[in-house]
Amino acid sequence: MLLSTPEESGIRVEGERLEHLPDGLYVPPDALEIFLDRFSGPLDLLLWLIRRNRMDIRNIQVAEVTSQYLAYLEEARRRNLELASDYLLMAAWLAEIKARILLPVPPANGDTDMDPREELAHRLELLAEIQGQARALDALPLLGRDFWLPAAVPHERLAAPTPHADLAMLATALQVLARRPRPAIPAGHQIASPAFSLRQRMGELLALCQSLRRPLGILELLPDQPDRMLLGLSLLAVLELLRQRALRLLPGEDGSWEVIRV
Amino acid sequence: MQSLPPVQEALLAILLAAGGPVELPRLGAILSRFHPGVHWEEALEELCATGWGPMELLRTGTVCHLRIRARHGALLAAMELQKPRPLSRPALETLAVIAYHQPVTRPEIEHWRGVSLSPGILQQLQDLQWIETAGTRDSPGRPALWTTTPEFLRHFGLPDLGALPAGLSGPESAP
Amino acid sequence: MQSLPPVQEALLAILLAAGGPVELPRLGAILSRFHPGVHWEEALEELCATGWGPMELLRTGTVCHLRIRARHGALLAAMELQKPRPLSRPALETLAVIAYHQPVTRPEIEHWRGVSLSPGILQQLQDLQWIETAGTRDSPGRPALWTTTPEFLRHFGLPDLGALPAGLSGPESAP
Repeated sequence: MLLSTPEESGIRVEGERLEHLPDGLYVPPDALEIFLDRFSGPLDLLLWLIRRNRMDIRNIQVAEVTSQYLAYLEEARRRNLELASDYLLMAAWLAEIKARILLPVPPANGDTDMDPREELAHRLELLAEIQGQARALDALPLLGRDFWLPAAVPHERLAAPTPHADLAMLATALQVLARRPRPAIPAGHQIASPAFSLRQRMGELLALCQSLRRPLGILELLPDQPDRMLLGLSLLAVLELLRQRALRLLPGEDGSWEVIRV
Repeated sequence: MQSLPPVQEALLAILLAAGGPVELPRLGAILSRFHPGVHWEEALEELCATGWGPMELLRTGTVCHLRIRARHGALLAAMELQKPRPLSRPALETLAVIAYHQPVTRPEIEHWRGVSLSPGILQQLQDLQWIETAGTRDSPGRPALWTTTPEFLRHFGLPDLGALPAGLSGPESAP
Repeated sequence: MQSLPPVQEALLAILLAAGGPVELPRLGAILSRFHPGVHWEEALEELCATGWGPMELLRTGTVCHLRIRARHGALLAAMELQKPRPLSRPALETLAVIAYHQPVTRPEIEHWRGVSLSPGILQQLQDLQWIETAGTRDSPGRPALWTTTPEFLRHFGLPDLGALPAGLSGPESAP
């Protein structure tokens, strides 16, 4: 299986699997965010609630489901979890459906609006259908995992044809790229900071090798301070000095290495 | 090494060079032309029954294609020729809407799933070459229509869209 | 029906699934793991000498690959199997970035596309003789600079690069 659904996997809290959520608020503290992440959206959460309450999609007790749905949202708000606006929209819609059920049915006035309860049921059925189909797809054998196909075998007289590409496709590809969100340009690795520079570190290491006049192991070349930047700089400095042939690499004991001033 | 009857060898040459399903009428036409008087259907049936070396021959509907025998699965998995990446739940649901209800527009996909589509999903499915656009819907905004590709069928081992399995009902569906 | 020794069958399974040349050391490592104690080199040599059905096995340098025997040329030409397929989307995007922003380095291409470049793509475009390297950028690592070739211009019917159709340039310029 490529994925798991909340129904299948249950909710895990500190490694404990909770088959049955306690009543009241159904998700224990700290698991709410993980729990809500499992749903593809508000409709999915609603569908889960309805199934958990063993309700029929065609006969939803809107008041009950709405109050449970709102309890999750309230809890998420209390814990400052960010929820997509879709969740709030759904809350508003549920409130509207609830209100319309409570109001007396207006006399038929040619209003073509779908009964909101009917529409909710319809949307939930669509989602349930899709989820079933997604599960069916997921259960299919997959190329490269469950079965393998022979690739086309070439023949010397039939050169592989040049793949089709034209200028319009090229220009379109560039336009698509321009619209695609891209990660910010990394600022580049600023190795030289006011405190340390590569040149300075190279000089220090060279001086150290020169003064001790013996092969130095890796631990002696690294800085004493637990500083990531300085550690990286030191390694880089060793490599640079080796490249410039100012240092020479020697095999050390038990497979390690040492460097010595040339 | 023993040799294969010429018509079987020709049949395999075609299927191997094609690198995918071949329509039986077309296969028959060519084989009859190059090997007149030989029953190519018998040759095909025999190959379907026995397979050939590391491959088996599958016939579904009016096409046939080669597949590597399941017994080599562990070996090929170890080769890591193509590592399938697991699809996220939203991506799988989106693929399901497109596969089962094609052609569909993006707003329709969002309506089915009840949630807006995050930008990377269609891109990811497109990069896998499982979906493509095929024209636009004649409605306001002329949204693009999404369909699955032959590569999608190949990847899921389906002869055609009619072979998509029926949806599975949910594990907690109402009694 | 003829049967193959298991190691030869495994060897063919790998070559068929790989869909291209396979490095001998890699082939040997996998075969020795799955068929310990069997001389895979001998199996390979025998297959190279005899071929297998409609295929022959070629060994060039440190790679080997499959090819359909020359004698099936007329048959395959009659099948007209080799229809050009559209250039894959990742390859098309990579080519677009190189064409419009040349010279570019591999990290720059990855930045533009927002995804890392799978190894085969630059190779494929190079095999098509549409791109080539032209020197290196004077920055850490000295990455190679990619440009399009005269063959690219010829294939796309362009007098020069200035004649590329206007593609929307990105909201931000290349790094």
